[in-house]
Amino acid sequence: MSINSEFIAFFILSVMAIGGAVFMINFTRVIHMALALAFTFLSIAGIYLQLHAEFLAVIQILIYTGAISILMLFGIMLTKNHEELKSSIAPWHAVLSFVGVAAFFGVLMWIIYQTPVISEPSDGEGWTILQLGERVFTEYVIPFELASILLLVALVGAVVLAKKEEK
Amino acid sequence: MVVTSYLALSAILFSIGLYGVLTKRNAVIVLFCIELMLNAANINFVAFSKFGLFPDLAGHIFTLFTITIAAAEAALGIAILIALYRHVETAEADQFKSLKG
Amino acid sequence: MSWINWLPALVTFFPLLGVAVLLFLPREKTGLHRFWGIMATLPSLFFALYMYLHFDQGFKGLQWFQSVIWFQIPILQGEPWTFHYSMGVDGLSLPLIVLTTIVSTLAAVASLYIRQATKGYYQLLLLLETGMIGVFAAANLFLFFIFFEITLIVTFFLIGKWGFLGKVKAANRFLLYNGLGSGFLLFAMVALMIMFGSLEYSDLESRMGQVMGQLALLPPQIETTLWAVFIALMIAFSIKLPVFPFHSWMLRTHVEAPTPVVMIHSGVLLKMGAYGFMRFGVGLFPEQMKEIAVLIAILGLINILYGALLAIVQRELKSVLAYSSISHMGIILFGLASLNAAGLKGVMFQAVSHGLISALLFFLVGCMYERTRTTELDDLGGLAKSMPVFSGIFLVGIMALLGLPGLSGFISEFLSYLGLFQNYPVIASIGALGLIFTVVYALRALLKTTFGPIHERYRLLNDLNVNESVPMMVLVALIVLIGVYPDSLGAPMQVTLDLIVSRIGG
Amino acid sequence: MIQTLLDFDLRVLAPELVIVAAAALLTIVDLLLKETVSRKWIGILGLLAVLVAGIFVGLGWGHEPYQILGDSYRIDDFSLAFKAILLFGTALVLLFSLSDKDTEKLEAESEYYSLLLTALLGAMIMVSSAELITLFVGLELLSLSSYILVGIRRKRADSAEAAWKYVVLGSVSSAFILYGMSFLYGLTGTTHLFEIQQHVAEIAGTDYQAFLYLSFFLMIVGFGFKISSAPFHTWAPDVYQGAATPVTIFLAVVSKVAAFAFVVRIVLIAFIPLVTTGVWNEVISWSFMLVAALSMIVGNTVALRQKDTKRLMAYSSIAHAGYMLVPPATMGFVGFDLFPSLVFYLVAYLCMTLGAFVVIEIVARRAGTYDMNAFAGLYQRSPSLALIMTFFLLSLAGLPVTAGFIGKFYILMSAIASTHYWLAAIMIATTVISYYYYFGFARQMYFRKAEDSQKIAVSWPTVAVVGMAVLGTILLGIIPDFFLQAFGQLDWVSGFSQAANSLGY
Amino acid sequence: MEANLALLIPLFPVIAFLLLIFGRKAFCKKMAAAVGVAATFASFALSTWVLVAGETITWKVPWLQIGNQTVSLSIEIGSLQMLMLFIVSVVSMLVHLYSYGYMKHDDRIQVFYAYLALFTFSMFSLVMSSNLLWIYIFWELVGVCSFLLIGFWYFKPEARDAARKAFVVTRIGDVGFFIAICLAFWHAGSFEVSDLQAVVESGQLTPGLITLLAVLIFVGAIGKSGQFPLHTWLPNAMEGPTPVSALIHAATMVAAGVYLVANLFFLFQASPFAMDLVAYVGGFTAIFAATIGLAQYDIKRVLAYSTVSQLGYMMLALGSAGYVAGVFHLFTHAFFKALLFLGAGAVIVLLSHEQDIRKMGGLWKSHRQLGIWFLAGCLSIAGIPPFSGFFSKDEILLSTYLDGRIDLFVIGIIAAFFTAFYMFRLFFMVFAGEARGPKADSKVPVVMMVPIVILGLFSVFSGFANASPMHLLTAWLSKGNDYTAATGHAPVWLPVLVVTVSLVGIGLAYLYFGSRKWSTSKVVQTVPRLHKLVFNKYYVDELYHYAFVLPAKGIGWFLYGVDRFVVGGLAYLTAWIAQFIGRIGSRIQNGQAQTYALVSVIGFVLLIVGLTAGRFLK
Repeated sequence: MSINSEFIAFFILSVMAIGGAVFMINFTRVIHMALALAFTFLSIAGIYLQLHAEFLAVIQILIYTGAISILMLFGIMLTKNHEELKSSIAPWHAVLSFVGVAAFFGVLMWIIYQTPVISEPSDGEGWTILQLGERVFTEYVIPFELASILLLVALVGAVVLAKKEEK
Repeated sequence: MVVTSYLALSAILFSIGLYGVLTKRNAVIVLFCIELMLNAANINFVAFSKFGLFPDLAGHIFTLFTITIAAAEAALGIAILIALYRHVETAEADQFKSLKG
Repeated sequence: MSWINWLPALVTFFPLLGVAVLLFLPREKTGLHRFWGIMATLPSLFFALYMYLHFDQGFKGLQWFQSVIWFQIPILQGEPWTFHYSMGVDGLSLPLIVLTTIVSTLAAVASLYIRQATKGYYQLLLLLETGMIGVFAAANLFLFFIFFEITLIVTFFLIGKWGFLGKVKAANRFLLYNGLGSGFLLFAMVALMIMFGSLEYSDLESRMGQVMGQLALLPPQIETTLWAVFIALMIAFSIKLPVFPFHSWMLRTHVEAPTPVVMIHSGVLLKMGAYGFMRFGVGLFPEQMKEIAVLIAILGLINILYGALLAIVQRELKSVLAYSSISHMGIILFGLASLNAAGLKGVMFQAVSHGLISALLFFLVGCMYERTRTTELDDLGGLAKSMPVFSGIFLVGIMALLGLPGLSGFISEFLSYLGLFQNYPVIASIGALGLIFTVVYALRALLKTTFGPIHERYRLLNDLNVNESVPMMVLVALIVLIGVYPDSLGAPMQVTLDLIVSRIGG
Repeated sequence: MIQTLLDFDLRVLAPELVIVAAAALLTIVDLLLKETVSRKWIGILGLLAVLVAGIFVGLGWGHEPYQILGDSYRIDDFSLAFKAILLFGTALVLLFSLSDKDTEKLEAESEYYSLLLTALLGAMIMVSSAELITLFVGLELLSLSSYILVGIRRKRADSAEAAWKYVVLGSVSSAFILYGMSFLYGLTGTTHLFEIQQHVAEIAGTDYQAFLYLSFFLMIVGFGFKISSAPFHTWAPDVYQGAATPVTIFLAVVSKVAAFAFVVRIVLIAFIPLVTTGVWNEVISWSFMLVAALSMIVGNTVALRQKDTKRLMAYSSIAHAGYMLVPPATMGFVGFDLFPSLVFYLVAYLCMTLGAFVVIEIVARRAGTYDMNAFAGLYQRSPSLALIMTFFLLSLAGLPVTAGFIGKFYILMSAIASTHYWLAAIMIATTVISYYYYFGFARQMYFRKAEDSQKIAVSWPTVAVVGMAVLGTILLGIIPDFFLQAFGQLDWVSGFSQAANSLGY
Repeated sequence: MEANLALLIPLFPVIAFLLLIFGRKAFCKKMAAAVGVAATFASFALSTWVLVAGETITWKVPWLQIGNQTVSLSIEIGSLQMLMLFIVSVVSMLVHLYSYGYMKHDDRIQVFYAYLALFTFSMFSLVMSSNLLWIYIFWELVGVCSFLLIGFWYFKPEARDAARKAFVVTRIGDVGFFIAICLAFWHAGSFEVSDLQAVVESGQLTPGLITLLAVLIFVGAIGKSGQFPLHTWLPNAMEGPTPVSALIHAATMVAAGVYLVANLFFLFQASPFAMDLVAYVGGFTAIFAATIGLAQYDIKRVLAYSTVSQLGYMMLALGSAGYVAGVFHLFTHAFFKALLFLGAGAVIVLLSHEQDIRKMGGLWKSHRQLGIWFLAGCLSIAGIPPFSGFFSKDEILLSTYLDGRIDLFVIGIIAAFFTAFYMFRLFFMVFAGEARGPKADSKVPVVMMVPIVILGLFSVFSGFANASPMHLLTAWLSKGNDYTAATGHAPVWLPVLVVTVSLVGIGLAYLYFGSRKWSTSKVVQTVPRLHKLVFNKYYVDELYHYAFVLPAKGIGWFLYGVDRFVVGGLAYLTAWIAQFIGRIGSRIQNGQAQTYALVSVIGFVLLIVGLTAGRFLK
């Protein structure tokens, strides 16, 4: 693999993304974790850019780095712990989780590296927002309409669930 | 530059997300980690759009939908968490264990 | 095809009419429940006797045969799998149907000590009768299975609601063991269905014959599957019979179930195992049966000796009878293992005869318990003083149990042993030790109950009343009839047995 | 040529459109209605919508398979049959909800009804699509609606906790499905299942097969979650227990049926080329069989320990999921028609589970507890209710002459026909174990004394629901031929082959 | 015609039985007795008629179908059977009569008569049957009647135990018989005695099989006839009413074993081993029981051991090819032993149910008539001419001698000595001297005395049935068979020896118990151990108790443990496994969503690795 700009960009972005995720795991304060994850989402937007998915990159930043992260921060604010509760997680849980996820990861990596997908990459010619929109409104119009209902449901649901008790 | 690197990245992120879901005590972070997992899947879609055996824009569209859904899901998750918080007065995920057996 | 072919169905389903009648009776009218409960068993009894009298003893195959397609399961290629509703009667089922109707009627009469929730009780009892008759009258394995399961469910409720102290546990155990047994049966049934595409008895027999005829040409898996089916069937009926080591459910059932239910259980339900062995073991798999005949003989030996030895040391009357049932079921195994005319006839005789005898004995014990409030042998004694009629009938029952000639128990025992002596004289000879042990425990039960000095508290017990003694006398009369004139029972089954024997021989 | 939605005959969408319209209408009507007006009318409106949709489904029968936009929506006998089941189930749930006096739910009653409809919509989309994005969106629509439904009793901590667990685990499972789909997409470059099928046929046997495994197993996690089969079943007991009973019924019945259709559709279209390479028999079938066996074992054994009736029924439904996985698992081996057996069991399962849950709710509402003891002496108090419950239990336990028996028999046939005797053995053994806890109800109802001697009053919609369930259970058990012939005549294969108007994308 | 008449012989008693058992409330005591006596008298008359007519009667009806074979109910009344019928009917009739006197104070006399009638029926049928199966059937039936009558006084624990013992011990023998008939059926192809005979004589059976059959049948005979080692039940059986002891346990049923061997004599003849066995068991039993009889004090037990001993004699005779001798002794013994029992019964009644001979005495003076007839019985059994016992015993010893078994002959002589000794010991203790216990004030009722007298007459004169030189019985019995082929001439000294030995025995008894010149305590002191051994019946009962009863019970308890803990434990284990899996599943369900997710992840990993790793590693 030759070292070119694409690779370097990918490398940096990957490190940022993974770094953010790892930090999220290791931080102790909740706010820090959230910020670390937001950072990861941002890096992923970079990856999208690199993959000729500019529109997605924008969306990623808007929704993830923006909306969702803020939503999460609000969530954190709204659910502050009143007191330190003793963890009731069994000690073996963390170990087993690590082992389980490591095995899972191992399986994934093994399969990914076992058979590298080699093909002629698309150059992203004509992958414009226009085309994207066109396909969404023709080929994928049904899921699109459904998604609107889904958002409506989420809206109604959030209201129903989170609205304050009426005394 | 082949798709393998992207796949590996997404695998790493997915695994970290999964690990986070399994171990993080704070319920919000758990939800956040789920988002990370979904993101990892999205990276796959986008990477396959370009580098897959049959490159196609559909991956982008799928991602678009996923992001939408993920956002809705996150919102719902927070809403449910807040509703739960009213009862339990904590956001420690390991305290939500009255139903068991 | 005339209306008369619906006779088996009529016999089977008539009790349901009683269930319906009872449905409309008020809850508290116990007397009415009893009346209708008993009345509803009579038509079946009547029709069964009619069948018995009009049975064509020379006819090979099922009489009053009626078959209707029930449902079909479509499959991708070929003929759909068809399930029939079909009923018919042959030499194997007729005696048992008659036995069932008789025992059911008597059990209904014997239910006079059931005092609570009589409405539900009689409904279940009648449902149970339908189930039992159906098991014997069915001419299709699927239908057989359904009736088999019905008896299981109904008996569960009867034990669990109206039984003695440990009834719930007993009911559970009954359910689980028998459920396991019917699980094996289910497996065998499905496998047979897949292999042969039909579960009609006649189809099964003919197709089985074809397969066995060309077994060498068929892939070896077929034979393996046949063996698996056969073993599954054997286990299923072993649990029902019960064969050591599957017997432990039955003890508790015998001890805890209410008297009429034990009468039915010991009298008829266990016989479904014997019937299954005959119909599906010997009747369907003669070749396989031949190969495991030694095993069956040995199991029979174990059953006989094990049951008898354990019966000797029991301290409680019902347990003695329960273990004695195990021992007597060993005799059925002996008959099966012999695979000849004598032995198989012995099986059928033992099924009927033990049905009558154990019904009688459990009825007696139930009547006794109502008076003495105990069945512990050490607490009993000398009842002949205050209850001479009871003691006399008990004496006859015990004598029949220990195989006294002139009573039905002897004929069946004798035929089974005789059959086994042809093939396995050594096993049969060892098994003959069981005859001694039987005497020991039977006499122990008898002597500890009715003989010896009477306890003060039993001095004023009432003897049996007419409601009790008349059914008992009917049973005694039947026991004597079979014992003295066995062909009265044996003649109808002759042709069917000959057919089976010829299949074994061929 | 690019087709647009308007190029198609949209009449086939009628059932879905009715539901969408109704869901929207319900929300609006709720806003317009005064606070004081009973929300029951909204429920009746919803019920009407479901019935109308049902009529449309009925009318849809007998046509050629038809697809819209690269199979993102398709109707065929498979989807129609499942849709009919879903509508039937939802109608019963709605009917039951109408008589359900759960004060905690009443706060958001109209939302409750509209969410039921949107959940139903998601389920309907799941059964009538052959395109990954649509399927996924449908799945999420169902899931999100269900999350809210579970948590709709906000005043109850257990409800919120159940919703929390459901949302977390559900989202994780969605992530797994999505991740699995991403690999499937990566190998085929398309989201249309039939095109995926063609590409998979090309890939089958090459090294890329490894990705197919990965994709399949990742999706299995999600599938297993949705149909609540072990080892992905863990959410079910908690959620079933925490949710309001009508919601539980919806999850146990409608959601599960939809999930089955979803699984069968994806696996049977996308992975069917693997049959040729033997992978199907060795990997896919086996994974289903293992999951099935594990579900039977876990469901039936853990249920032995349960005191809470709804929880017990949850484990029972896990076990039933195991039984129902057997036909798909063993279909690769013989020319055995998997659909009639699966669908028959699904219908039977629907009737008996729904019926049992309804009776549990009636009894528990009266006693104020879902504990098993609530059933003590039910036979003395309400004999008919006890008898009906007994009937459902017999059916659940697979005893004759009930729907459950025929259904289980049928499934057992497929297990044995495929010569997987071990699976049949586990099925039978666990069934026997299940007798213990199913008859645990009977022990309470018949063998115990009642503490409360009053009769339990049952409102007429509930009577109707129970009556339908009983009727279904009886009819399927006594005249199975009617249903079997009907199921046998359906052109199931059409659900797994290209529609006539398909152009492909 | 004749056959049908003969069929009536067992029919009368069975009718009586049915009448009595169902009409026990309706009949008064006298009526019950009348029914019984009338029925047996009718049978007696018919039997006598059959005997006089002397023609073999055969009759056969099909009874049971086994495959393609038909088992018949078949009757063949030959010489032996006629003789047996006569014996049974005579004794039975007399005992019926006597019982009215003996049992008249018992409330359940109707039942008693019913049982007696049932027994008589069974015994007749046993004798008449010419089919092994039917013989077995009635063989069992007489056993049950014996059981019922021993346990007639059910409230007495001793009677209860004795009844059980009788049934169980004879059942042990019956099992041998049972096995034999089963084997015979498959090898002879039928249960008919004649068929078996044909097969045996045509040599179709191997010698081993014949021996096996003979031995097994003999086992049955051992049980029934109280031969060693299954003799233990017979003395206990004396717990029953005395008429029962006379009829069943002296005259008829216990002789059935001997009858069986005689009836199947062809089988035994074909097997030298079986003959040896019969002879030695018989001989041993004769002396064994006789020695026990020396030291017993219960009047009925002495008689019981005497019966055992005499039955041993009969077996000895049969085993020594003395077919006629055996049957002859059976014939005479039936009368004199019944006489002795009835006499003993009279004594017991007189002494208000005292049975210990140490508490008796002096009856000769007060009840001379009874004493005379009792003496006749004693003389008869002791073998003093011209009493019947002399003739038959003489023949037995003769045939033993002729058969060349000197050891058995010597045993027989010694046993004869013991017999004389213990019988007269009994006689002297009961009748001689002064009363030592309860006084006998009343008279013996006539209904009891009449049978005693009749039997006394029989005991005195029946010996002449086969007395030299006519040998009527020999001629009678050897019709149609060659069982008496090997007879020879008796040495003159033999009868003299026998009589001498017996006289010595009587003399000794007189010295010890009659005149009481010699004291028994001295003897006891000289050989205390031996006395104790004999007094305790050689501890056979105890031996059986420890060797068979306790181990069987032990095994029973052991198996009970196995049943509960191993078999039950297995079931429990299965249930436990199911519950254990459930518990694990339940533990996993700990309420934490994260654990749930973990379970899924691990499940995923295991599934994918388990199912696909193999394919990658290939």
